[in-house]
Amino acid sequence: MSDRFAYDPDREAKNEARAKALEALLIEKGVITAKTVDTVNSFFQNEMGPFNGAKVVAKAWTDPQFKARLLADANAAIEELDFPPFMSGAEGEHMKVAENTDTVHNLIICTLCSCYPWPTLGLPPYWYKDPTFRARAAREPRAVLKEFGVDLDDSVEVKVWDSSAQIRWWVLPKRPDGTEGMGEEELAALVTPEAMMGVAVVEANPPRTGYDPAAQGF
Amino acid sequence: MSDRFAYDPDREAKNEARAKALEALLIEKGVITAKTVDTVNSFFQNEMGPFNGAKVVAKAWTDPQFKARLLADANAAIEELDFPPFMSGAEGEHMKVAENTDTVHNLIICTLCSCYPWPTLGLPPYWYKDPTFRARAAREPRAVLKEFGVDLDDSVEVKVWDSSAQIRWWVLPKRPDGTEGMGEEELAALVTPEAMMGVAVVEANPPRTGYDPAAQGF
Amino acid sequence: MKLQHALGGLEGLGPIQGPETKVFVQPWEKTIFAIHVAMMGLSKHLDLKDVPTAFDDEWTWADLRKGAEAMNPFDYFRYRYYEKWLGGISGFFVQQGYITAEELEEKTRQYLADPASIKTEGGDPKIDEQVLHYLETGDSPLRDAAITPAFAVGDKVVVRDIPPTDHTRLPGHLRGKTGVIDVVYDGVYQYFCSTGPDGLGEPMPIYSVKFEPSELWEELHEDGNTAFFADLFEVYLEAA
Amino acid sequence: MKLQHALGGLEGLGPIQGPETKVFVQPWEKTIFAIHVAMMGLSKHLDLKDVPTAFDDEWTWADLRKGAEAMNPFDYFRYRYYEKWLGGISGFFVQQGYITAEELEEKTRQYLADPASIKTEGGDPKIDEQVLHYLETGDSPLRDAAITPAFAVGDKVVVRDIPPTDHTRLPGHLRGKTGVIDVVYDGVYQYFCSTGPDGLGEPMPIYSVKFEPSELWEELHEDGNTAFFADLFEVYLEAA
Repeated sequence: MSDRFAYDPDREAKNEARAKALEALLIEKGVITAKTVDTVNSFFQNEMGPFNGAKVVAKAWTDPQFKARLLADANAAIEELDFPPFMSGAEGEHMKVAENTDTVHNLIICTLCSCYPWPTLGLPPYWYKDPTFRARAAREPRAVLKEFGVDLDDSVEVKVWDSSAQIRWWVLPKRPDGTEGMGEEELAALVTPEAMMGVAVVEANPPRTGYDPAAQGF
Repeated sequence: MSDRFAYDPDREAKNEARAKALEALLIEKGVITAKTVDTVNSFFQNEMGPFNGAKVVAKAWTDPQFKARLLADANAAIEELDFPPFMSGAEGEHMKVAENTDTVHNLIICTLCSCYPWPTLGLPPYWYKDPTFRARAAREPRAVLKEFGVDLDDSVEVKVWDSSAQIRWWVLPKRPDGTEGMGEEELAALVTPEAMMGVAVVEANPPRTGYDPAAQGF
Repeated sequence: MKLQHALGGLEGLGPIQGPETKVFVQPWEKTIFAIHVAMMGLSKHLDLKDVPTAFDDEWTWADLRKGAEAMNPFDYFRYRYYEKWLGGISGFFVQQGYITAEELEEKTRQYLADPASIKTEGGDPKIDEQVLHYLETGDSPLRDAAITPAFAVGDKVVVRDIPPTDHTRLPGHLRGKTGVIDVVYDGVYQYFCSTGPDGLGEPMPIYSVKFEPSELWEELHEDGNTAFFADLFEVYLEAA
Repeated sequence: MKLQHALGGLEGLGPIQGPETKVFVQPWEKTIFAIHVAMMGLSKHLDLKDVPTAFDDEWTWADLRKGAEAMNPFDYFRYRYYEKWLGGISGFFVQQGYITAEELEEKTRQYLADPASIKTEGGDPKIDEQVLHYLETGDSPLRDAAITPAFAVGDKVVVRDIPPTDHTRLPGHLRGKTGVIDVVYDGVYQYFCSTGPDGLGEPMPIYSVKFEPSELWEELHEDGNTAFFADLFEVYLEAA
């Protein structure tokens, strides 16, 4: 039978076994340690995640001068803030932030792979790595945004940023109406990874707020 | 879970049921009859198959003047022969035959779909419709031929014929050495569909000879 | 880019599977194949005299191909040849109102539960006579029209890069490439339908055009003495 | 054409699945992700001082990407993101002789039979310190070199169509297209490795280049006020 797409019926079990076997062998051979996998994952679960970017966004919403500096030189501006000292760490060495306004909406994509600013946004969600998203967002960003629930007025310019060189882009979303009284912490809790990639807007009263590692698959 | 390639576990059973259901409905609605499917399949199993092309090949091997006429105008030449009157029927209305020689080897492909000369060759085998074959045979015919077991000398020119318009191409293979005493019928039994598409050579003593409908999936 | 048009020369593919030399790898494939042949034989554009079929549409290779070209490319590569036919053809009958999606689902369920419960009986033998008549006589695209070919053997031509539409017979790997007319086929040929701005529809000359592998595939061409010939409709060609 | 490079604008695709907002959809994906991060943090090209790891190779995104670009395109689309990583990374360790294919198969079987039978213990904490150090400090490609950018903001440029090699950072949909320099990034940037005739390797300026959708996608561009910006290495650009 000619069927190159058939899968092993034990696909996931075998994937898991293979990943664990590889880990065990690499520990035996002295490449990594028994703690490496946990160390890395804890770091991304607790330290290097979208909660960092959300704080930067909240700060930019409440401090126009900081915002100006953030848009001019994201790494330098973020280093002013009270963050652990890795905001220009792996995959965030050279970041650039694009601001959504009443007249411009930004969308970041990576048609070749999955370039993503780890220190501020953490790890990319599956949809961002989906070849269908990568292919479609390049040519029909408005249609894709509509599928994500972002229905833009025709007058709004859409800017698509494809990261194929060394810069990691992300989006400063618009501050929603009805958040005038909120403090930075409260504001940060409204900001989703999707909003910082440009496929969502920030809502004043979202169904859920804050960071939930389980929702990311941790 | 993000997995657009997962298959229904009952894939084949459902395919079968759907095909049969469609047939039954089309009979009910008066589009086709209860005998249509059998009629068509019997025709391809018994009348319009590669055994016709094999006879033409055997004739061309034994009659140089017929061969010359076949290469000049395949349909007209074939009409001289003792065939049922459908050798210029569906998908064979305008055929062209390319001759393999000591210096030229021909390969027919259809990169866009599966164009194929039904009256002489019957229905195309699965490999011919395989996107991998269609893609690779266009750019690396010699490598593909080698995979099929046809190892050509560097001096032999390979001609690839891609059928995207209205002509249906097929190949007149080389008569193998050691068949000097054979008659047309015996020769025809040596000729495979693969040889008439250019991915095989005809052997004087092949492991199997003649036409086996079961081997085609009938 | 429509991937279905741009298969020729695609990089990184592995060995050809099998190769599977069967024509049908599942018995049900014979059923959908025969339905397609019957539709072609009962297509409205043929002279059907008094064939008592309820089929009242045109159906040619062009329709099947359009369906395949409209598919999600990932699905196109995921499904076997006749699975694509099954999807396209059953979709057509639903869309044209011969059957409803519910009827088809219901009958499918019924077959899954008990294949013997499906009776297939009846029908006028004239229908099958016409289907066989089509197979035996074909549907030649050759037309009788006094059109002089624009190109002669030996002429250099460039393949046009016509904007993609819902159907084309112009393979992606030839677009923009230069070749030489090798054969001017006798007569003029019509395609099954108009392909709109793509340019097919009226009778026109067709050619076999010879391309050098280095022209088509540049650095990726296979070494050796090889020539690539493509049959092309005149509308796809321009003088080089 | 390598399909992995030519995804941008591909026609005929359906809705985005889900969209699935998880980062990991199976727990084992966290394992292979962490192994990749560790390899990047232990890559030979970094200053590893006395980190007591047995890892003795370079490993960067370029290596992972090369593997993905070398895949059969049909497999590339068939497997989930981290399935490709699992295949590429375990293949690397076998190829470089850290482990044998048999060892890996045997250990995999052992895990399938009894997950608890696999003990993962030991290792020098300095290894994990270095991995964290890498995450915290990164691996900046910015280089200190006095190279004047060839292009200035507002310059019209054409994207070169460089013959494909085993790795490129030039998306297929930009090849041959004309755009305008929108940003000249400060400084010069090095890619992880040489991409040979493709042109990366030495430090060079990078740009954000603005393209009109009608230039990129011709008749298929989406209506509306839209601009497409691509970050590109200088070697991929020519004056228009």
